[in-house]
Amino acid sequence: MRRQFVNDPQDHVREALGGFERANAHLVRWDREGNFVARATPAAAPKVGLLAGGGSGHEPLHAGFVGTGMLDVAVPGAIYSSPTAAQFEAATRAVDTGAGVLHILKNYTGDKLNAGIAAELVADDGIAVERVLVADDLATDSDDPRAPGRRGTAAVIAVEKIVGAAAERGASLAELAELGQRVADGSRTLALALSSCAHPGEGHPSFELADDEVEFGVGIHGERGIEKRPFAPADDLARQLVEPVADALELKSGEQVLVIVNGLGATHGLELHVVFAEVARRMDARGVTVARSLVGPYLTALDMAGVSVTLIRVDDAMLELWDAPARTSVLSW
Amino acid sequence: MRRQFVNDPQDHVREALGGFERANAHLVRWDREGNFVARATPAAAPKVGLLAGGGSGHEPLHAGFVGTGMLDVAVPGAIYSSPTAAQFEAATRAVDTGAGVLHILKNYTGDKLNAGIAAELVADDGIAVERVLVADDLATDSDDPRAPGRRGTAAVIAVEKIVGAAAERGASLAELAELGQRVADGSRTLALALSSCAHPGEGHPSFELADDEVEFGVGIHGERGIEKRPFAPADDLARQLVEPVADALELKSGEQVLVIVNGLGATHGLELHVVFAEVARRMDARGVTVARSLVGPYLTALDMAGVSVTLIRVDDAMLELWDAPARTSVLSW
Amino acid sequence: MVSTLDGAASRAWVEAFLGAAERDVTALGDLDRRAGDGDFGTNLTTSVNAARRVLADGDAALPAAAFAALSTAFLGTGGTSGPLYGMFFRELGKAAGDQPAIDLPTLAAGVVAGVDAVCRLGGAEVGEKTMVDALRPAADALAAAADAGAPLDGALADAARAARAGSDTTATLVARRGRATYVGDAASGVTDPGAAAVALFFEAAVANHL
Amino acid sequence: MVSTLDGAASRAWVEAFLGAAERDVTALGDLDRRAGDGDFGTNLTTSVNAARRVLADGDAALPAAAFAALSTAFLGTGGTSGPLYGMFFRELGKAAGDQPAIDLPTLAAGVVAGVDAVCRLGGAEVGEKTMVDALRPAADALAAAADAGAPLDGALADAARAARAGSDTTATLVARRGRATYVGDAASGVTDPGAAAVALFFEAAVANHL
Ligand SMILES: Nc1ncnc2c1ncn2[C@@H]1O[C@H](COP(=O)(O)OP(=O)(O)O)[C@@H](O)[C@H]1O
Ligand SMILES: Nc1ncnc2c1ncn2[C@@H]1O[C@H](COP(=O)(O)OP(=O)(O)O)[C@@H](O)[C@H]1O
Ligand SMILES: [Mg+2]
Ligand SMILES: [Mg+2]
Ligand SMILES: [Mg+2]
Ligand SMILES: [Mg+2]
Repeated sequence: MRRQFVNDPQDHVREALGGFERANAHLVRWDREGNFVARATPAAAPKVGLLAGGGSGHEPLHAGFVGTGMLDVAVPGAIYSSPTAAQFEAATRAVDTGAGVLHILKNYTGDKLNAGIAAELVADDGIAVERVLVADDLATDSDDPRAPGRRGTAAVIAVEKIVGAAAERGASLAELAELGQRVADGSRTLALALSSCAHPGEGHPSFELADDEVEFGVGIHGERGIEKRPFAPADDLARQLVEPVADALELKSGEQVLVIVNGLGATHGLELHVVFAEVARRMDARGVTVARSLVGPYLTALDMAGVSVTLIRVDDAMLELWDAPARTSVLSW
Repeated sequence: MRRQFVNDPQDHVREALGGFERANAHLVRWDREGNFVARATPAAAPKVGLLAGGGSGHEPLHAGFVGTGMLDVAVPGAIYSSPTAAQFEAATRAVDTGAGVLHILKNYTGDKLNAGIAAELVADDGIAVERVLVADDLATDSDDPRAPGRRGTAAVIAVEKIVGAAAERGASLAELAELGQRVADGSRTLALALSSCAHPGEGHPSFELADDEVEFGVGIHGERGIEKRPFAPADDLARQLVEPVADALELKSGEQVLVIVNGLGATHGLELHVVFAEVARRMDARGVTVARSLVGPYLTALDMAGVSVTLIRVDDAMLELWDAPARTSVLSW
Repeated sequence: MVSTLDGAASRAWVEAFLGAAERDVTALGDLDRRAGDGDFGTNLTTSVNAARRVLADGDAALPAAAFAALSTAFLGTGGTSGPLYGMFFRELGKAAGDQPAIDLPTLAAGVVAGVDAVCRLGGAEVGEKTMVDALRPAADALAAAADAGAPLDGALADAARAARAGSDTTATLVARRGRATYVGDAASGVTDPGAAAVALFFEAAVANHL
Repeated sequence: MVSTLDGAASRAWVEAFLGAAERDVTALGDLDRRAGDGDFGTNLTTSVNAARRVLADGDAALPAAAFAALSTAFLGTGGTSGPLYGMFFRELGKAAGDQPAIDLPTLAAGVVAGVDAVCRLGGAEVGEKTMVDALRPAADALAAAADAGAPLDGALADAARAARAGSDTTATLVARRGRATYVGDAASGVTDPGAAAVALFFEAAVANHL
């Protein structure tokens, strides 16, 4: 049976936000009324406000990326649920300095609906809002025009970092939206789970797997993936993730990528680095340069055991922005 | 059944080190011959070399703390096993600039034996070595003089950070040894597990727990704790950890502590922050200031679900060193 | 025969709706459990409680304040229904403006604008087993009554009947929007809770003898 | 009658020991499984393989090189036995220095210094069910023979007998050091593998007809 450190499951996110704020008081403040996490010290010069929001259960995303060089504000919903329109609205107002606010969203209906409503509400007061929509999850690619499109996952971190640096330098709302969308569009991800996740207070994961199978193509909400595949050695599984991603991006020899090998929650750092080593070798084999990389639990699905592999096509300008200073509780350099 | 991303379990640590080196090439290099992880760019000015070593399976410890302002070199053993004397020797030689090398060890027989032998071997060549022994685990406190003493756990991170900053400023080997031991001696930790850990390639954790019990007083190697206690809400469990630790340190109102709420592997960030919130409230109730804190998976026990709570008594001088710049793959500010 | 809705009447309508929603919340939640993801009841309860709080602070003399209270409460609630209802009620409030009492043309215009906002934001049309199946007929009925110069109370009764009828048809429809699409045929025979709540809203106007 | 050990003889001794260790590794590992944590066999195999590699690169003319190869290999191996054996062999090499051949007093001094290092670093004394129970009697035998001016081959035979006898006594002892302490009485009747491997080392000198 799964167990968690939890008091009232209904209050879990709020209690955690309280702890997060206290542990990182030099970096962030949690606005209890508006229910958003903003920088402790708002950006000094007028700059475009960067907002990212979505359901909770994915920590350290997004609040862990609030700080100089990345986000101005993160908007946390309930576990696996969209923040409300009111939260998006309050957060948008809080970080507008007159230069407008960029909404960085992962492609989920609720997030788009609520953030879109907030954008309408603040437009009444002349606050400009643009949106970057991250839809990197190759498992949900589809030719059906009526399908909701690919889900958004770990590529959002690269968007936040790169756009964050450009915003710090005074780029305009339109420039940031264009840049962010370009980063997002050049990204694809695939994930697989060795076991699913359980909600705080719940004893059982959302699905069970046989000992000899893995769930391939999972998202970040404990839903089933696209198919079951045989359990296999790490290198084999890593290749099943990275090769279709590289193919989908049509990566050519000589191109550069950012790699994110992301732990979905319960997967250990040793394992993630073993997977990354194989992903990097696959890039070598294609003549693609692993320009930068992140390996760790950055976008989790509660206590899911699994890994996602993200490739992000980057150019030198993006890399320069990636390398620019950031001070957040998770990424800092 | 537990499953992991693993190829050959015997080669797991080496494969992961290869991945770690590649993902952090700007910060570290993995010396394959000597089998240690050193800074990519050795300290420029002559300074005391800071070495920490111990078994693997605890990642990001210690390699994640190699970099400016913290360690010069980390020495990784096999999973849950001491590095060899030859590793300690090679690593010690690699980071000596003439100012001597400080061995930061957690209190385990094998680590002490092998590092001690290395110290003897390099002494033949005039390299001075001093040792800080971290023995913070209250669960293994004992009055028996023949007992091996308290185990070393997460307090080692505070030692590495504080001593690391002092070393960067040119403190002598003797000063660093004294400072580090003072930090270590003012630290205590207690941990509990909601489920034990499985080694890479193994299907079952080292022990099983009933649904209504937790393993109290666990160490970091999947061994049983000192007793079973009833499963309880997070705040209750947090108090069972923090109160004896605060009592053991005889913390008085007006004192300052560093708090480390550490995830043992599979425990989610939301949970860790819920636990931290209660730990901080307990400090408030005692009039003790939570001066700084770390909340996250810093010293893991593979995929164990559990948490450790560490309190470290600090003075202003230590805090100033804590706040000094560091550039490592895990802590960076 | 009533021809306008003042602040007190608007507030009475809103309160009657909150009471009805509270009374039926379990049944509505159950519909979402059978043809959705089951959280409609929780979401509705959150909205109802929030609306009561906001209403208490509002200006009792203004019809707009009553509708704005609903808007604020629903916009602060999760799920798909929360923001859509929130935007629907927002249009009602906007139409009312700062008038001390609103007439049928004003109300009809607000409801039509509200349904348009829901359709624009949610992308649904009539026949896709959503709240729109109750909203659109109600808006049409009000607009027709306004064009015909009909009295307000009769128009609201028409709207309530139209909303209920629209809601009832959803039981025969296959979902093409929202979470109900995931359960497919299992939802056939189940009324859409979002539509049923819309019927409750217009029926509350009638039951309240406006 | 042999009075000194040259480079070739030292190397032959070391190789005979590696062969014997390899032959008995399963049995030794099994002892650690019954009265320890079971990794003695794996540790020993690692050391044996590493020793063969280091030996191949060493100076075949120097006795010190043969012992230093063992030292390097064992110091590069995990477990408690690896570093202790490594330091034991290191003292043998240090005693041999750069002499092309070593006599009994030199060998005896090296073995005594080696056992002293093991005791100092490991903290064990005779009677605690460790490698010391075989090492100390062997050192005493060599030292006595050296004092008596005995020939080298006879002295080594004495040392081998003493080491084996000491190793055999460990079956009757209760562990007071190392991992065997954790299993307590379950280890009674089980010979200590670390001591048994020491016996193999001295027996290898005799079997090799030095
Ligand atoms: N795209 C849409 N347009 C209009 N109404 C919708 C849409 N999607 C869902 N709904 C309405 O929302 C109701 C479900 O609300 P709720 O349970 O709160 O949201 P969720 O489906 O996100 O869990 C449905 O009964 C339906 O009436
Ligand atoms: N403190 C000690 N002093 C001397 N020898 C020891 C000591 N502890 C253990 N040993 C020896 O080491 C052997 C076990 O070695 P090994 O299995 O490699 O190490 P570990 O006990 O760390 O797994 C024992 O059989 C014993 O002879
Ligand atoms: Mg629902
Ligand atoms: Mg829902
Ligand atoms: Mg052993
Ligand atoms: Mg062992």
